[in-house]
Amino acid sequence: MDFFVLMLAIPLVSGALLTVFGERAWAPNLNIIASLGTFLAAVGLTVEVVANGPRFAFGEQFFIDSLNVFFVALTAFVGLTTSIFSGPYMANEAAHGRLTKPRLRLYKSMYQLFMFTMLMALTTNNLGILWVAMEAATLTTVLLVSLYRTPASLEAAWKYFILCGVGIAQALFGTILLYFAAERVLGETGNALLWTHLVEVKGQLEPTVMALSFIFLLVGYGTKVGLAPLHNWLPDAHAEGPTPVSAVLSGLLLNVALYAILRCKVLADGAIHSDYAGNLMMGFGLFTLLLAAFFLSRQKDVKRMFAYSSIEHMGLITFAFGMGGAVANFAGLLHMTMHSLTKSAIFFAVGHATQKTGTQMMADIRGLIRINPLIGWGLMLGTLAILGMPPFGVFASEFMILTHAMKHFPWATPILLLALGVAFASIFGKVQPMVFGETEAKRLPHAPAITPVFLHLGIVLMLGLYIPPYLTRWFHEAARMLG
Amino acid sequence: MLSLLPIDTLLIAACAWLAIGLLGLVAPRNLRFISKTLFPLGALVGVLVGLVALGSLGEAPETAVLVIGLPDLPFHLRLDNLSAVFALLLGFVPVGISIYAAGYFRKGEGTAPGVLCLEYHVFLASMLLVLLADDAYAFMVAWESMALSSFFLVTTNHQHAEIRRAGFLYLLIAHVGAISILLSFGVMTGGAGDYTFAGMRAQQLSPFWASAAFLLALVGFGAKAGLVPLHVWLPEAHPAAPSPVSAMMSGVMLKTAIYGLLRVSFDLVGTPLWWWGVVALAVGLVTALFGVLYSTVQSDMKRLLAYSSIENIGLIAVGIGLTLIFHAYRMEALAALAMTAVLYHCLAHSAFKSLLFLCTGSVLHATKERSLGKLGGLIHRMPWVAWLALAGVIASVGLPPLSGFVSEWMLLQAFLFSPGLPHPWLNMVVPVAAALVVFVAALAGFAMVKFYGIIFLGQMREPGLKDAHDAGPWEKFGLAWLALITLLLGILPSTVISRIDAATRQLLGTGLADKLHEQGWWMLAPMSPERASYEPLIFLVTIAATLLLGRWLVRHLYHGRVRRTAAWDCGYWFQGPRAQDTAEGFSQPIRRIFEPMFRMERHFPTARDSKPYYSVKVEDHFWHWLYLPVARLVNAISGLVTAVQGGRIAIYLLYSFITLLILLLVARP
Amino acid sequence: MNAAIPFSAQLINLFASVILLLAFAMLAQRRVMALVNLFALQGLTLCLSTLVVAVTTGQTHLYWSAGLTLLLKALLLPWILHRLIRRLQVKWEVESLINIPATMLVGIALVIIAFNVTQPISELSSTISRGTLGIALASVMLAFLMMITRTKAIPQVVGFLAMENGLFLAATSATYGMPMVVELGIALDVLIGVIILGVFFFQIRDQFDSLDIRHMEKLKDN
Amino acid sequence: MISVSGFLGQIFAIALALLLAPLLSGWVGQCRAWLQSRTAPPLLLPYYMLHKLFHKDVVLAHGASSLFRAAPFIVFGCMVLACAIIPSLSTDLPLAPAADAIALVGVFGLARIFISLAAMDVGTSFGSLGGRREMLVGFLAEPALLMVIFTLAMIAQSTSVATIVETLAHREFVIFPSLAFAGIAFTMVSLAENARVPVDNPATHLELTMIHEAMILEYSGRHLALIEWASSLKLYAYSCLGLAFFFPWGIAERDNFMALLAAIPLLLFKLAIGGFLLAGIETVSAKMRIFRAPEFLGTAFLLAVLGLLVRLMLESRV
Repeated sequence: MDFFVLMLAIPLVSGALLTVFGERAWAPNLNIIASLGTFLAAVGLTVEVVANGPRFAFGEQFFIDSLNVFFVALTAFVGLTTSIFSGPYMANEAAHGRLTKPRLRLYKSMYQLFMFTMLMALTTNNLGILWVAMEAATLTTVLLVSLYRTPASLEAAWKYFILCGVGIAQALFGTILLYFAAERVLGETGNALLWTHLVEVKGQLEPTVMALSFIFLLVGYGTKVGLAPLHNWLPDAHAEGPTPVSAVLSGLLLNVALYAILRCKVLADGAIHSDYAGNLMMGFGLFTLLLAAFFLSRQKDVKRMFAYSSIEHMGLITFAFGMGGAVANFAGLLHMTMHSLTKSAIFFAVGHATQKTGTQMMADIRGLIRINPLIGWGLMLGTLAILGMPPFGVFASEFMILTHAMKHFPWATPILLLALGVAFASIFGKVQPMVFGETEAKRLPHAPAITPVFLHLGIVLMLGLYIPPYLTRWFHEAARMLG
Repeated sequence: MLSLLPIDTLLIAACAWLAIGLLGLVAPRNLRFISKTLFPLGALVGVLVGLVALGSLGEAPETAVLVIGLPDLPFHLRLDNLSAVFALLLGFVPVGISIYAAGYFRKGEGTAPGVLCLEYHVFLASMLLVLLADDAYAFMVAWESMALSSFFLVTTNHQHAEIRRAGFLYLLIAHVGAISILLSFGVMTGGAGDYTFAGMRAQQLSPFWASAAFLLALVGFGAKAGLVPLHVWLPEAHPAAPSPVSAMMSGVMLKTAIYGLLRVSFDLVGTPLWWWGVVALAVGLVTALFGVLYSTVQSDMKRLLAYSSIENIGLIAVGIGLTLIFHAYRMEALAALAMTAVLYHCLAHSAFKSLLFLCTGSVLHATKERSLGKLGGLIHRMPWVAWLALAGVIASVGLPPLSGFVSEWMLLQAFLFSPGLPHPWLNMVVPVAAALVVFVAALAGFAMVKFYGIIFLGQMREPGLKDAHDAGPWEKFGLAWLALITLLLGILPSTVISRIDAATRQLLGTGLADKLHEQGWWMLAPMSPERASYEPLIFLVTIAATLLLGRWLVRHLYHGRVRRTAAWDCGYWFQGPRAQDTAEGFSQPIRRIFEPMFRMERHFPTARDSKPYYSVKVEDHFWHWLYLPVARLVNAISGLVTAVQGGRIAIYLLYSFITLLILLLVARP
Repeated sequence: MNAAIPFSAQLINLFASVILLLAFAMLAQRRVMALVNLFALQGLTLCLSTLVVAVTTGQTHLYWSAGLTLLLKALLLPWILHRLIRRLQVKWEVESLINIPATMLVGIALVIIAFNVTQPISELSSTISRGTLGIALASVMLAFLMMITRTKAIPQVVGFLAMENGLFLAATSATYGMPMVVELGIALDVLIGVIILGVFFFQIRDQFDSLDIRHMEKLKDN
Repeated sequence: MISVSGFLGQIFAIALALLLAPLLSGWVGQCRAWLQSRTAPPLLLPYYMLHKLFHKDVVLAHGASSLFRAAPFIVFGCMVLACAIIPSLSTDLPLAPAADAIALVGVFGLARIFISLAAMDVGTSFGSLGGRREMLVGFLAEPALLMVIFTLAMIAQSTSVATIVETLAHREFVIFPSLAFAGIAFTMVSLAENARVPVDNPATHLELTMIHEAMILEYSGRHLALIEWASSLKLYAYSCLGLAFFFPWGIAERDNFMALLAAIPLLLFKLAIGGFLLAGIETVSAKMRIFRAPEFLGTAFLLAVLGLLVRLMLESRV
């Protein structure tokens, strides 16, 4: 059977199954097995695409090239590790009485459906379907964020829904404008929203329409990426949802939204013949980075703080893609990978830590390294990695972004460094006392899953020192595709 | 035929250190295995590094490219004479520290021994990589790994809040410095995008950008070295760390920063401008003066040493500044003299400061006390440590015939022969700088007498000190090793200089060795014997001969009778340990003379106090003038920024609405 | 002058203007039931305008989308909202953060902006309804404004749905509709969204004893 | 290579220093007594003192450590080395290259460190007080002395004491204003370094003012003898240094034994004058409060720096 079909079908079917049978004892295992299946299918697909080049599926509705197959692989991988992590995590939540069985069922089914929507958004060739998948991803995660049904989680979910709903409505307007522009070139063949067709005629698209369209798309999908000042939903949703959800939100959903912007940027660049789209993205990126950095220093809730850190990194990545060019795009892609892996690892560690201590307030969490050295070290190393300390891979990409900026946009470098410096001081100053120090330990009913944390960190560490040649080739090709 | 180049051997050594560290994780709680097997193994690797470095001095540079690194920028490595000098230091000094550490670490103190072993050896390996790195990425990776591993070492006893705070401050400033270094590298590539050092050398920078690169490097490496005003982490982190770690940081790690500064200013950035030297000189002088003044008023023995390290780094920076000035004016002979002084002081400081820090470690283990006010009289209980510490003290004060004097002597010589600079203004300022250097050296004497006298001499200030015990055999060996290095560096300057001269020649084109070879190995006369000379061995022999002869004569002509009795009590019955000077009391004259330099909080007893007491707290001005304002500023900005997140959804929607409107109205292509 | 414009285009323009008018009316409406009714009316107008476009251009899928609009936006969603309002016993009055006249003034400014922005695009348009894109953008923005100014959850959601109406208008009038699969997807998303919101309303009322979103301002940083 | 006559000259210089140093102390004491209209002690009193002290038992405090016992020998050794380097009779000394002027200051510094540490060793209140005051004087006096030496070294283009003296002795008689500054500074430093009024008073045991005496309170017997001898050697060394720097005429230059012999009377004469002047200064000035000492030495430091600057500004072409 086709790897691609498998990859989409497994989460969809298992999501449906879990909706029905989610309260059975084997349900958590099904969640993991389904994620594993998705991951294996994604690996198969990746191998296939890397070996044979881009391919279509379902007519021309789906298109897998080296750019999105990379996101697909990443998404499936983090999806797998998160499902592994969420097994004991959710069991502990249930044991603490924070979640009932129906909620657990909802969690698992929505998790699979969420994976499905993301994979669909990544692989679709149709920009309209992309929008639909993004909206669907919002809907599934709204349910996940409000899983605890506490006032705070409801508030967060409400804000998430409204803000992202409105945001994504702008993206739809942008898509319509894009279609409008495309139709004039491609005619009413129904192919006018297919990216592969659009990219062939991108030079003929009407620049004014494309500029307007890109504004709407950037604001729309940018809301989901968390670009300031459209980011306001993000810290709430991350802080109040269950930690596995925070991990996939930060690690995957933001990437997918950014991916959508990137696809559109290629078209806008082709049409406008100037750095218009790039400049907009650089502006947004820098502003986001700076704002998020200053947000960090006043955080009290650990998950909220790391949510802001995600905003910060998304700003940096947006800036990198805004700069454009092979090196910056490469660096951006690399940074996205590193951020996904590292941030989800951090959320895993944070999840266990908050469960152990029963609070998300950083002031009340102390001495993790005593409670459980692996969690403590995981959080510490993850934090250092996300802050861009070598030899972790985040540094590699930051190094490339910074050096590229120094070469082409020297004025931006001080801003970048100021933001990175402030972020370092804020985050590290708060995490260090959490990890170190004295505490009273408490045992959890279910042993935490630490493997994902160190698996992620191990990969990040390896990529900081050595990026295998095939990965480099793959990244290069993807970067070239972005122009 | 398998032939290993020195650079390969060093790389293997770095890997060996990493492997030893990882072995520590195999049995993280097995203290015996780790301390008695792994640490000595690490010391052996250190010997290897030192010998290889020694052997490669004077040879042509060797390069290597590894497979790891960035796709377009794999790790480039290069072993040249400058790296070799510092690798020499990195090889031999840690031998003493590692052996000492084998006997030092105990059960149940902070981090598990296995983790500690990993951090320690990663620290060593990353320092070696810093020295070998030949491109910006490899350098930064090694540099930050060094910062990171040392941070974890500093926070070994992380249950104390002030140690955590110290660690945080340390890593923060290290990170800021690293950012600055990265920027400096960026400037030096000159937009060519070639981040190998070879590429930087090939760039011809305009004076403006060259200056920018130099100043950024000065800030970056200064943050690591502890140049004022980026020194604040140093007196916090050194006392916080376990003593072998403090020794390693102060003795070895600070030198990597000096290495970096030398590498950038003399190798990468191109021809220096004269005023760079003035900047370095001024910063160095302020640092040295600041360090020594604060070191005299400290009451914590490790803080005292930490400030003393700041002072020494300041002196090294003065030397670098002087070298830069001479080099810029093409007075290469004097530049070579100053450069040799810098390199020599790096070697010397590395050995004697490690020695002193290790001595504090032994004192700490024996007494559980770090505060000078609770020590005293330890020479009776710990004679080994006391006498070896004395060697460190004398070297650190810069007195003949030990190592510190040699470098200070050469530095002063360089100063003295500076007239003739083509810049009249400089001509005036440089000798005054020399006066300040002398002043610093003399004040260092005050600090060190205080350090030694209050810890080891006098009566025991606390009854618990009676149970103090001397260091164990491992520790003794470590101390003796470092003391031996100090002594050898002190009495064989000519031999050492003719080895390290290769680095000077590499950077400046000329060296001292030719002149030295004309004279005997026992004599150090960098210009000519008529102008200045110093023969430490003869010096030592003369004093020793007089001493022994005098003693023999006195015994022979008179007698050797000794009676023991109580000390003279001046007619006052109470002559307990409390009657001695306290640490605060000892430094009272300094506080009084240099009052404006300190930020002091004093409490004086009054006649009506039911429990009269005196207390004095000396704080750093920079903390209040520079760091707190910056922190407050960041906090204020962040207060403004967080107002954005007010919780009201309507406002959030308004943001996105306004963003959209602005983009539609303003940002049109 | 208008003689150059065919009748169908005039009709479309008329419907578009009605939609804009309804958007203003919704912005000004103080009562929640009437708001929902206005929304239903807007949906109906949208359906009619789509129908006109379908008849004029002969695009079959536009009939489908007209039907879909009628079903979803004129009937199903208003019905769901009515039920919700009755079940939740929402108060009739709608509170606004800014007073109505001020809102209207801002609204007019928005319309001007929207027309200005879309001006160059309308010039390019080859479709029969060139001016409607501006109206569509204007109604999207007015709906946005309504979401900003309303303090209760239900009017906010109505604003959200009205925004979709505006988008739909843009899609049909400017481009003769999106591809069918996309439109179906969008419709499905909107439907699911409203259902989820409906569930939310009950939860919010359970937790906060009110549907006033001003209770939901706890999560903040300052 | 070291010639035999050079070697003999060196031995002779050391022997002379050992012999003459107590005499100089005695002479100063006698002059002081005369000037203050007291009955003068015998000129050879220091010798009797040394002999007596050597004969006495050493009375050690219980708290005294090995460092306490070693310190007098080390201090004595340092002073002998200093006297060996300073050209009192001849500039042709085999030991001269062992230490130049900077190292000479180092020798004094080494002695100071040991005597201060020894003072702190027994752990009495006076000991540490003395040690701290000694270091206080030291850290101000040492730079001043070095600055004086720097000025001279710049004139001579050398830091070797012998070369400096040779250069100065051979110059035409030109008035160097820098030398005047340096001379005054040197005098002030010498007073402080040798525990003389106005900084210290060798004849007092008043706790508020004493520096040197506070440090050696616990010493007795041969230890005290060595320290006293070392003190007088130090006075001798400083005197010879001053004479060599500022009145270098008559110091022999070649390894010529006759010139060496001829230099002796001249040296004695100059020392006698110097000692008398020292006694005069001590008589006319009053002992300062201890915290005036930094000002006094600061002035000396300033004068020395000024001398250096004057040298650079006015005389750089001379």
